[in-house]
Amino acid sequence: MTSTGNEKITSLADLAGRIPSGASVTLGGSFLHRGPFALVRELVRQRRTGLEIIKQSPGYDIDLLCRAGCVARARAGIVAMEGNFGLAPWYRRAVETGAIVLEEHACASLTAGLRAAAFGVPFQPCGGLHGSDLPALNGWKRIEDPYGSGRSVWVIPEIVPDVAVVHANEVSPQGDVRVFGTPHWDRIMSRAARRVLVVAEKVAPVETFRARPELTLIPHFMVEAVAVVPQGAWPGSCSPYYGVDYPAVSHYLRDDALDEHLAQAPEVEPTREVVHG
Amino acid sequence: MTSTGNEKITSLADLAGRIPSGASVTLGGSFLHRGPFALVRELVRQRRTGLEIIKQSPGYDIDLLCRAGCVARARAGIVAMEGNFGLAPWYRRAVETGAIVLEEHACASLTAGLRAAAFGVPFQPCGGLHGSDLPALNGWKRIEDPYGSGRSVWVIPEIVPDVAVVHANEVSPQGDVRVFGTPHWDRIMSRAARRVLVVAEKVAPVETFRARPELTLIPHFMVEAVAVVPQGAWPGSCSPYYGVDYPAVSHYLRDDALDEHLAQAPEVEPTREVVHG
Amino acid sequence: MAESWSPFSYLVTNLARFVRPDEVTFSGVNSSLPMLACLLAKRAYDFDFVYLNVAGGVDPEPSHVPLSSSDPVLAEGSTAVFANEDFYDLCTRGRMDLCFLGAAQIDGYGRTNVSCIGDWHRPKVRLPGGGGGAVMLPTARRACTWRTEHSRRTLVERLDFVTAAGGMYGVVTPIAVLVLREGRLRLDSWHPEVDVEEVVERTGFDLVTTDARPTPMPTDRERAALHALDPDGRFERDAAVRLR
Amino acid sequence: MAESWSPFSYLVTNLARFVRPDEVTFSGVNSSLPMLACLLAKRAYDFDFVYLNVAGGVDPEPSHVPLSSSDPVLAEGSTAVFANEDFYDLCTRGRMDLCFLGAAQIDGYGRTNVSCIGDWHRPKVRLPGGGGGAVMLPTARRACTWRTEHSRRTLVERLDFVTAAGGMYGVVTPIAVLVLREGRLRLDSWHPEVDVEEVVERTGFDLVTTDARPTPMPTDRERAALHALDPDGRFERDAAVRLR
Repeated sequence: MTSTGNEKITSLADLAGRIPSGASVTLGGSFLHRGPFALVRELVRQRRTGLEIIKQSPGYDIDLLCRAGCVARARAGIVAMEGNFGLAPWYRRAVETGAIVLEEHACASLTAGLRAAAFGVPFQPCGGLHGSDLPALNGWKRIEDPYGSGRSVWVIPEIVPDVAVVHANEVSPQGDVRVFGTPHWDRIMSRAARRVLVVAEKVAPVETFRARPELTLIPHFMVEAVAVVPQGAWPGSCSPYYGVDYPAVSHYLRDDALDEHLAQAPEVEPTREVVHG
Repeated sequence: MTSTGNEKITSLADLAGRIPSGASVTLGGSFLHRGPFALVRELVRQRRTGLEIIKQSPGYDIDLLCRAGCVARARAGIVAMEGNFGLAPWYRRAVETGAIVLEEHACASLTAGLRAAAFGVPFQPCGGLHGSDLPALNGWKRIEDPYGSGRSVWVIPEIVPDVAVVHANEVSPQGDVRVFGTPHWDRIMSRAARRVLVVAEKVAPVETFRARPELTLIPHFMVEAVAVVPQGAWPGSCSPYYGVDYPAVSHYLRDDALDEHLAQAPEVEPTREVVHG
Repeated sequence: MAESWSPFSYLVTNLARFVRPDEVTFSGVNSSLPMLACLLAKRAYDFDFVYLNVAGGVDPEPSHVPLSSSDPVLAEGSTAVFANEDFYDLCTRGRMDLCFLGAAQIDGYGRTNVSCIGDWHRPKVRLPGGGGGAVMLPTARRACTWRTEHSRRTLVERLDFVTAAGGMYGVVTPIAVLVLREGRLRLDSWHPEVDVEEVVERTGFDLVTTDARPTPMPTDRERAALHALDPDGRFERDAAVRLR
Repeated sequence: MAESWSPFSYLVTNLARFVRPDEVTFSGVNSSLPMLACLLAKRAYDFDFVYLNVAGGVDPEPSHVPLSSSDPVLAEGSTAVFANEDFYDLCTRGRMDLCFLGAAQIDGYGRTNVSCIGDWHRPKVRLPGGGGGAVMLPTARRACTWRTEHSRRTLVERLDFVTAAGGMYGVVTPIAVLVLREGRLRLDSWHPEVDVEEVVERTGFDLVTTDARPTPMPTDRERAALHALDPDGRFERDAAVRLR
């Protein structure tokens, strides 16, 4: 797992090349915000198939991957385009037609499974879930408190993604990862997965990381490789640099727009201007 | 639990007054580093008794409290003065004479109990512990993975301290807490305890917190009260402001030094100069 | 009524009225109306409360109101980042006072379905999923939900799937406010422009209406706050809520 | 031997020799000798490895070597803070390659006692406790420990209490390096200034000595690195290690 060298920086194509068809992939961010969307588009261009997508609140990413036929299985808590766009249409169709198999979670039960993996234990107790049909649907077990409190709790089996992909605001040349604003679930994803790949807006000098190491979400030794893609979270936001590109999301949702959408992406046209939402 | 006002700042005496005899108290920091030692000394001055001390790696703090007869019970993973001082002599005597009851943990099993409390579940699986006499000593239960992996894991019952006390580098006027360098176990302690009290080196303008909210370890609404005590972690360190005052620790260890030590503390003599260790 | 009250304003205002002094209140993803309700409460009411949101905000001061209720704008001005693991844990350990959670179907017990229309395994419609619901609804001290449509399709006798159960406190629709008492949702108040019979008629489960009253009209401060939050009516148009 | 080798240098150098390229290595509290060993390995060996420590440091560049092995100085120059919860979790999920863990007594199976001398409930001596041991020893890929005294009191046939068990790889004393093979600690090499018979004689459990050899003398770079870390011999004096 470890690497201490400075040769972490690679191309987006190489980064996507490290994710084989059939891999289970947990994607950082939430809905339209700070998702590793450039990597997701590159997986589509490279025609990956049979992926398992693991994310508490996917949206554009899983919809695009379903639209391109890359997905076999999903574990998710809530799936929507969000903003004012409503449901994720191609994801919805994929589930309704049985093209993908969904394991429906509460966001926190998915987090519990990732925690089990991160903590090195086979299962993780998760609060709540009482009265929901989800535990029976997923075959989750309920365990009595062996210490006699009379309480019982649902336990979630470990979820160990093959790869976590995070979209970072900044990385050091060695691959330390900084995220500004909420980390969403990126932290626990990076601890639960076997491997960590990163898409970053930019590389910042190592001195800035040494000056404030508290801001590093993922230390370099846990990171396998980084691709630097300015505006890589497009059409979503990457605060504080840019907001959601609502016209681009609307355009993506047109039935005939997939190729054009992929061609308009910043990793293809790196000169396009920043959109502030 | 909540408070949104700006009237969080109070005196050290008032802060200690919020911890009654018999309370279970989890103390931040580790060994001689960034412990809420001014608050610990104030508990001694106020003659608190019957306290339960919960901390993975206490040292000076628990030794002083045992020396002054404030402690009835301890839950700890490793206890020593550290530095080059070896064992904590008054703590050692208190355990050997039965003056206090020790629940011996591994640091991570204590963390697991605090996690159970923070996560709102009755117990928390903890990796390792196989072959150790600690589980039998503490009556911990081992649970088979109900998902058939064949693995089994020790589970630790929830540990819910009445109060967590953390020593902060900076607080906002509203009580947001910043710590520089390692947070040790302060984060999980603050989430597990019913109430959170803070000793801070200084108050920083709220604007600095708004400029880098990622650096806030504990948000203001979780904090009940703050006492501002420059050098309050003396004779330990509070990086980057000051290091361990080794002569003061040596002096503390003299059989006749308790009163003099308490009288020399910065909360009593706030003008004493900073010691760099 | 002389004065009219748009169903959009009715929803946001009555969600805001569930907010109480000094409590910790949370709004999540896909939750534009609760987001507006929390921001309205901050402006219109004379008490303090802690507003947490899914963007990690803690009593934020957003420069503008975003279309996405999880937009980073909702963390602007925050003195801390209180992220997903933290607010879920806060809730499961019993420290979350009020959660706003979405629902597609609601039954008379205050249980919700956000998973599917039809059989889960062969759904007519695959819905977004419950997000926090299954964990937050039973563990928050109070949970409230809303529907932009009040009908027998949304307020049902029988859910197609129980996504989340337990802990429901109140429901707001374009024409009514329902509150759970003794395990059943009852009519608490109705929109002054409809009557009790219409509310009962448009509700799929048996609705006890004793002690119900017309909903008090919005105060000037409530109206002013909502106008300040949605000056050009963008949110009202997106929500497209109708009385009938 | 013409050349002498102080038992302090023997301990630090042989602990350092357990460090391997590209691995994640950890030193904890109460661990001045492993702290020095990791810093020595960084200076004396031509390979990269990740040095984590209990101060949250990730490959730190400390301005000086602190007396306390948990001193914040050990995080200076670090590009991240990898704190307690993180490094324990890293270990329990099987990603920690080498941990240095303290011990008061060690038995022939590589189990350790750091809890008490005598009965746990009525101890003659209450010891510090195991800290990470009970969790890290069985979950780290390799764990190593050390004793500044090699005697039948410290290397015992029977522990007074089993604080931690499983995962032991190597033990260094002032006179010998022991490595676990087939479930038992065996003599790997001995200090050139003693002989095998003395090591066996001073060990409380049966010690297999086949294939053992004198410990290779420190290289010039190992000597230079240790001198640079402890120029005035402060650590050597504090450790007060004697050959006999």
